[in-house]
Amino acid sequence: MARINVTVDGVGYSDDVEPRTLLVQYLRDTVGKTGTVVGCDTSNCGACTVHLDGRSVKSCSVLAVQADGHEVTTIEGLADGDTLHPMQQAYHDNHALQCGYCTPGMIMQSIDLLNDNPSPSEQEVRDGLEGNLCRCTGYQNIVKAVLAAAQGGAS
Amino acid sequence: MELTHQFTVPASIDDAWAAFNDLERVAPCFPGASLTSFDGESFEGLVKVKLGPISLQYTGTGRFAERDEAAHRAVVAAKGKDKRGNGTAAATVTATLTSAGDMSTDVTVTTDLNITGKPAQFGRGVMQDVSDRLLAQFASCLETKLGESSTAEPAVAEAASETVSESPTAPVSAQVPRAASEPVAELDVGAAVFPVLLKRYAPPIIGAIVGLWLLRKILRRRR
Amino acid sequence: MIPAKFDYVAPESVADAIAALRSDSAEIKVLGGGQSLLPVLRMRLAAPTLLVDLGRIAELSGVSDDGDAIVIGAMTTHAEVAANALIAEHASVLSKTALTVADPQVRHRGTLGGSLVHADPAGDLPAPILALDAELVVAGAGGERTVSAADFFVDLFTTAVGEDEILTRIRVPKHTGWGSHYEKFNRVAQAWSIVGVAANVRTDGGTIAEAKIALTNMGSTAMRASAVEAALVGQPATDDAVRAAAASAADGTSPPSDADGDADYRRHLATVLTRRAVLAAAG
Amino acid sequence: MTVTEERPTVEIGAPRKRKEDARLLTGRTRWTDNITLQGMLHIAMVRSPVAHGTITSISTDAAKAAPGVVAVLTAADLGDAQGGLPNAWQVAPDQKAPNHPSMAIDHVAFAGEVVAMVVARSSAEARDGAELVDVDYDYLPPALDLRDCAADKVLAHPDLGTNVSAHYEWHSADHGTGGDVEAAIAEARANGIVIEREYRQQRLIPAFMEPRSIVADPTGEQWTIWTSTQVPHFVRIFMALVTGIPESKLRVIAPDVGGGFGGKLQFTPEEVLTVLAAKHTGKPCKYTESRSESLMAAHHGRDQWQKLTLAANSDGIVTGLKVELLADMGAYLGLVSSAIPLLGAYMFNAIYKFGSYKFACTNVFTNKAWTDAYRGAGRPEATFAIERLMDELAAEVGVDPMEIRQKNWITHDEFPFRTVAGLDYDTGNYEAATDKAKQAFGYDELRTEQKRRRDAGDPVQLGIGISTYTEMCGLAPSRWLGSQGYIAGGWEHASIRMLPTGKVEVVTGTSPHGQGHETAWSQIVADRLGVAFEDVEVLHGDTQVAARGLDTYGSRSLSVGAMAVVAAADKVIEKAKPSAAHLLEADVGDIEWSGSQLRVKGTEEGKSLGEIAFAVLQSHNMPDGVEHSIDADATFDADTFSFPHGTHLCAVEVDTETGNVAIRKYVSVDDIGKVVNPLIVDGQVHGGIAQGVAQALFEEGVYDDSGTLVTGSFVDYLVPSAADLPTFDIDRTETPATTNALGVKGVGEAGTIASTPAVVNAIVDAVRHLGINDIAMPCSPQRVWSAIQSAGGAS
Repeated sequence: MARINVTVDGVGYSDDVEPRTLLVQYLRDTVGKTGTVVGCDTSNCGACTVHLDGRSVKSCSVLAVQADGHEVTTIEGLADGDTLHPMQQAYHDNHALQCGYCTPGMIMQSIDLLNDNPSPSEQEVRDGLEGNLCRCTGYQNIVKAVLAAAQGGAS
Repeated sequence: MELTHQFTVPASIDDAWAAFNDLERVAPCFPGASLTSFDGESFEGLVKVKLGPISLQYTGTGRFAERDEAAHRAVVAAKGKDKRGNGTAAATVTATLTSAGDMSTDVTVTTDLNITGKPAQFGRGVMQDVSDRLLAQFASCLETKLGESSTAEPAVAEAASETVSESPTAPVSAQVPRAASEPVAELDVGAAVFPVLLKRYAPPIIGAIVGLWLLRKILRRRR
Repeated sequence: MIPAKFDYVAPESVADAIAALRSDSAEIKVLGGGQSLLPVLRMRLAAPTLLVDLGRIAELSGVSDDGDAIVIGAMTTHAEVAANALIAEHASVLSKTALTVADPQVRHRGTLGGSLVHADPAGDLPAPILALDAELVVAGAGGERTVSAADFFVDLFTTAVGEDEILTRIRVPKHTGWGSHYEKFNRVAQAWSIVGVAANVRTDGGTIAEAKIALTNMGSTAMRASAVEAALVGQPATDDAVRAAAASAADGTSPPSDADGDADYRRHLATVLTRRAVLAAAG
Repeated sequence: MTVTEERPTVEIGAPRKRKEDARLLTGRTRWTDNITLQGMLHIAMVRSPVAHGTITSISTDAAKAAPGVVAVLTAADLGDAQGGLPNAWQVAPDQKAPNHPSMAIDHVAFAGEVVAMVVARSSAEARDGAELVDVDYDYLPPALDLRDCAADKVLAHPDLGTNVSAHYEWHSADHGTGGDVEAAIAEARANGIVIEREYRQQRLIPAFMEPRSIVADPTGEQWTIWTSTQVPHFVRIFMALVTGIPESKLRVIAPDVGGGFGGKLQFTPEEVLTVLAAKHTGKPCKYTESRSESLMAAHHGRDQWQKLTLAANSDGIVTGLKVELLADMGAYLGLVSSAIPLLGAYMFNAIYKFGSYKFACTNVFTNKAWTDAYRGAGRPEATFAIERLMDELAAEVGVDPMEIRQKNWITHDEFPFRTVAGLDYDTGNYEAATDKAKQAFGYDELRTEQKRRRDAGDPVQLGIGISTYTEMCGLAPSRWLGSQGYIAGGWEHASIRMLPTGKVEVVTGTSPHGQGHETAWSQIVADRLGVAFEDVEVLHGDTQVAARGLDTYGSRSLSVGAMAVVAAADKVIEKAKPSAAHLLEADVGDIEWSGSQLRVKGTEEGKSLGEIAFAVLQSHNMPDGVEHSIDADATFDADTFSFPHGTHLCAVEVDTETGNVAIRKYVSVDDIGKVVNPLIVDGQVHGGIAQGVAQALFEEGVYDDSGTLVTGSFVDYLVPSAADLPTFDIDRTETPATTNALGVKGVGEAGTIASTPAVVNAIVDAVRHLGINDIAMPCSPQRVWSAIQSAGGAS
């Protein structure tokens, strides 16, 4: 067991974890952040995307011990009370989700994308989401939502 | 998948057959393997395979399906499984030597290979290619070894001298090139690596199976 | 899927890392960015007894100017490489290639050094390293040694880095003013390259003065397309001239056959992609 | 025939943003894997890596001794308790099927089959333990090649004696719906055109994003089973039948379910095994599969060889179509595996008027994962075949592929129309949808550009693909299903509970997993009962709440499920009338529904349903005989299918130097009848098209010659990302269905059915002048390039 100190969605946690514990398992099983989900075992699908010190990462490909001393933001840390984050709102407004399983990771990556490039072209949005798979939407409304969020200054 | 490799060595068929059976010389072509038991007809062995980020450990059993000195033909059937349940492997390896003149022998090695589980599941399409490449390396190694049969040097390995004593008609067998460690290192499947990760998880086992076969022969010689 | 159990150390210096690699744990793996290793551990295709995490060694990250070269720490991430102004100015083929690796999240974690030591023949970064004639600094118990890119990639997933050594930094000679392009061909955006071509070209008044071309996934390691390079020098940067030179792109290669393409297809692709890469680099 | 009602609608047709989104956007979700119970144990499955073999020994001692392991169970431990998994559709009287145990007993028939399970205190410990289960196999030759298997060259189940599960045929001459197809072919050989082709429908994997997960809780009086399924009601019934647990003691809940696409239309071994593990340990047990397990062991889709013979006269008027299929069932029959080809059997004639038609199919076992429903289920295969053939016929006749379709399709004034396959199409307007699509596409301009680029020998060639599809959807009329050998019906159930605070609970038997029923049903009920959209709560997916239902698949939820909701709403109004009459001091006969109130005829005086519900709650002075509830439930069974249709046009650019295909433009005009929520409909079309494009270009489940799935992760099973797909330009025409009161048709599968042939037709069209008339799916760059090389190279 290793002791780690991690800030998740603004709250500090101190826990003993096995070194083999993946960050996503730590978030789900120990911290209870079940909004972040696992969709594959090869880091292709991006469903587990969270922000680590402000940059998007696939939390299935980071060990919890690697996050020691760092800050994690999950889908559950975006909204301000009942007010959705502008990216969440854009997804809602543009029907950018159906089953919703890829949505947490997709939103976290979309925010990172706009942090990097506040006014992307459609192709830049598509390329920026290449690490996140969605089986429901054909991505069309996701792309639309991210472009709309960019217009509205969401990041 | 069936893979066939043919090559010709500059040695008589008897010399080549003997050399071929001088496993102390050819065994280094198949690193990573060790025998855990042998009862005369069947054997058990262990093969550790390290493929870049991947490490697998197969335990296997095998037996001589056929060994025909007159026809210079040997068939070994072996199968094994990964110790962490990652999959199984089985192979039937047939080696046939044919005389192609006084100082020339054609060698055909046919391997019918069946690999299951994760190394196959995550190695789309690469298996055939990599297996083929491996066995080609094996064949090339054999070719080198057997071809050295006419330039005998004093034995440098304990095992080799043992072999000589058992097989006096094989004068070529004692020689182990001084530089052996280098070419062997090139073929060191155990240390080298197959395409594995996420793109191409490859089949270490080919070398392993053939390795088991050769080791089994070593033991035969030592009986 | 969850990895099998392992011990974990995160040394804060290169010396401590090397000491850890020399410890008597049965099977030791180095954890760089982890973007290749962790999926393998999750699949349990490997079960190391000890993981040595280089992530807390500050000296392994960052990019600096060293006169005629730039020096990139091995733990510098793909995203940092792609965004770095020094690299963009003096080794643009590396910036451009880094941007094509995997996807943004992987680029935030994956490291240049990790990719190079992993030495996947379908990995993109060895090609620009070859095309820049970079030097790789490897640290071991006996100190540091420098290996040229040409000698670094030994075989499939095998480099000149020993089991108790680590790659610490990459020294890239400045290719200021050179044109560059990485032409990557794959089936879906985050897939590995079927074939990739890194072109690093210096033109002089419309004529190709120097060309360094490297190929991805055309053999067991990335490799330079020497015949193309020789044929390009002195040629005008026109479609016809480059097409003629690129025709020899597959010379001396031994590409794999897999579900994405057989060897013949790859040899053909190499010629087409080389032409496109060189024209884009020279244009 | 029902006539579509003309009612004022406020909500129906409005682009309402979804109610479901709030929890999904914020991570406040209830996926099955999120459910954790006190004392819960975790299961890891040990799966056979061998495709075909016998188990010679299983050693569990080391696993049992491993830290945290509570139990290790093999088939020997389970004994007869595991029973066998059901097949619900007998397509031929002599249909054969092997016993399908949840855990292999001694024979393994595909790589991925469960051979043991480890139950432990944590999922990591369960996985650690699973590695220690030592299983030995004797290899049997794997039966892998579909055509060889059909000829019984290698047997997938030696005990069965054959690989053929069933053979069935349908011929228009036998049903009076058309002529003799052999005669038509003979005539065409003599005086017309015969097109003969073989097409491969490659194996696909549904690849829903949420891996399957099950939690079974045996504590308390009733079992509670959470499972990531499309069909909780089926799971409840079959779990009772298989395990012997009384149905009344089983509560099955499908909480938030992350996609299905037919892939979760199944009663699975893992569901049974999780219950058996919970039974064995007396503790709640959870099983969550990994992605690689999901790809290997959840059912696959498609996988057919299609042999097609099309007869036409020299003008290109089709006189007959003969379809001979081999359908790969995989190792076992799942719930409706056997009927997937059958669901396509009546659609090969598509929107056309054919003189004769014959369908024959052989269902074949192989040593691969079993196949079953995947989005479209039989109909994409049929549509692909006919739409590809129409292009081939056009090439043969020497006319534009659009013209050949126009020559043969049913015109809008010919509806209702009985097809050569015996289905009655109620409505449709193929001309209107096609005209609209052509205009949006710039069809003529693109044809001009195509010619220019051909003439110039451009290395990048342009191709145009057409797909004018229809589908039968809204599974389904119970009588029809019964006639086809299905054991269940196709009706749907709903109930509506009027709460005294004015809120409305709508309980539906459908089980959405992304389709937005909570929103759409709210819109429908809001209009029907004159309540606010926000006041409607839709409940589903819990057999204790929605006790009756037949769940969600086959684009049935709106055209069947929502019709039950409508019927229940109408009953509520009727049921409220006596109470309203009492409250308004009027005769029941004088009470009428205003759209928001029950009123005394000819007055403005009325009571809303909420007011009535409150009065009924009080019941202080209700007359005798009035029920103390105005809640109602209702069922709906369709008389026939609905038939959405549309025209999809795709332009691709084929790089003849590399074989790469890029979609340049994609236009669809779908006619799905009345639209309840255009946002949701657009989303369904986008996603459907994407999946169909993925079949054309990217996806294929590939087995090697040892029977290992080598596309066993998302590295090799190529689900496209946003960067791999274009924007789809979608539009609609609206020809209301006449078979239900809302005039709706269903949209869940339309895009998938339509898009695959549109893309492949476009690719072939781009290179047809080089001498190419087919490229196998998925049309990878290597395949396209190789086809060009074989045809003699690019111009």
